[in-house]
Amino acid sequence: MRGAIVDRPIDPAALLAEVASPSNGATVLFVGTVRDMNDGTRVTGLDYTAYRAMAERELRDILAEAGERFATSDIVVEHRIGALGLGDASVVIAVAHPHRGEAYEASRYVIEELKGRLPIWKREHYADRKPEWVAATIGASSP
Amino acid sequence: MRGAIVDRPIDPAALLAEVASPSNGATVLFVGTVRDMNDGTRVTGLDYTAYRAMAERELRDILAEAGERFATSDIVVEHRIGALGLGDASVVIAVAHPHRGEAYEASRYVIEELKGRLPIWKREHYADRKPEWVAATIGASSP
Amino acid sequence: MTVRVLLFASYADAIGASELSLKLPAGARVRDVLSRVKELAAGKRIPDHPLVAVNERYADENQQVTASDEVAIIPPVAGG
Amino acid sequence: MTVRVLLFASYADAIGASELSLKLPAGARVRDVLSRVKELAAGKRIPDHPLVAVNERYADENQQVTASDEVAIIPPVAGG
Repeated sequence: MRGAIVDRPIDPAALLAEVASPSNGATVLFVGTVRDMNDGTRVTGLDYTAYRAMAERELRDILAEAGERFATSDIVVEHRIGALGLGDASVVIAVAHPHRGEAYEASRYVIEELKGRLPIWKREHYADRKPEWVAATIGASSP
Repeated sequence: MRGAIVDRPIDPAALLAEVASPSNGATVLFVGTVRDMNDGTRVTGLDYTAYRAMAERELRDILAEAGERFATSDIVVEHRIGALGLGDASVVIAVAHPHRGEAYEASRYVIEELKGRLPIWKREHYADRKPEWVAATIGASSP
Repeated sequence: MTVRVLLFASYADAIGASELSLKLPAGARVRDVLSRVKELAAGKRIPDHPLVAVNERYADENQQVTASDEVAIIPPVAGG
Repeated sequence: MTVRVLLFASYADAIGASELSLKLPAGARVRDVLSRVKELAAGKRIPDHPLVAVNERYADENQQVTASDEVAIIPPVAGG
């Protein structure tokens, strides 16, 4: 298990390789990317900022919880901070497990907890007005 | 949307790139791989064989169903046939969507339907006895 | 009429062939195809009610077949 | 005692600082830290009951703070 806050592009294929093992039959990879729209407004880019030490500690807690709940240690997460452009990956979660049900559920657990708990904030840049900090959007309207 | 039965290695990164779009905020990639154990027996490899024309037709149906049900056309699936070694990817499903809930659900829909409907069979090779065709194992014990 | 029948995986191994050409009366149905297959040597190794596809679509035993149809007898699937 | 307080994102913009050193009486609690922050110019732009972390863990307003603690006032999170 490994969780990191990074300030460089995330390589999904590297995370896939990191959880690979012949004892696993299923790998689920989640990639969160910067969308060109949020609530009907055109977005041109994002800045992510973090309380980095706490975010890394909280992420380790989430991984330990997921590992215990779904019985796997093959979970790797990277969350990127800094300036991101449209389509850039902000978060990648790789989970491998002997069985697919648990792989999907562990992946979902990690993304939901991460969105609710990591002290990370984003400021959206727009085509037609000044940048704004985005309030939490946990739920249906969030990617 | 694209679904194919292939007889060469699958490149998960290529499928990720194929569904990428700045209007999508979430991508879920499922990778099914050959496990070293099945029901407590050590497996050394697999041969997959298919009723190929029907499998491709059935796969197209499943993609159309998932696309309509979850409102996305960004779904790509490849299922490999032929001789596979431990850890090789037998099936890769990439789904991208504006929102993560639908991306996970569409991915899950495609893998469950594919396992239940595609006319594909596998013969397992073992360390200590002759190869055997594997009966359907839909459910908890299947990857 | 002559109908083309495809066999796969364990069923092909059991029958010793991956394709059969069966002579059947006009108006025959899927169940008639299955009866003829089960009359073959080793036909007993095919279950009484296997999955069947006609022209690449799952079909029930009541479906009529014609000379141009491709009938496939489908072992329990195990893809993924 | 002097307590170190971290501010982030919209709260740092509102207060115009990302870090404060606040003098507080011994035995002060998280709620006392928040009261002092809200007395600052622009402190009204911080909500009455924001999320708070003490030493990198979410904490409630009743938690005591000591001179070596790092208190962070956490805007609504928006990672992922």
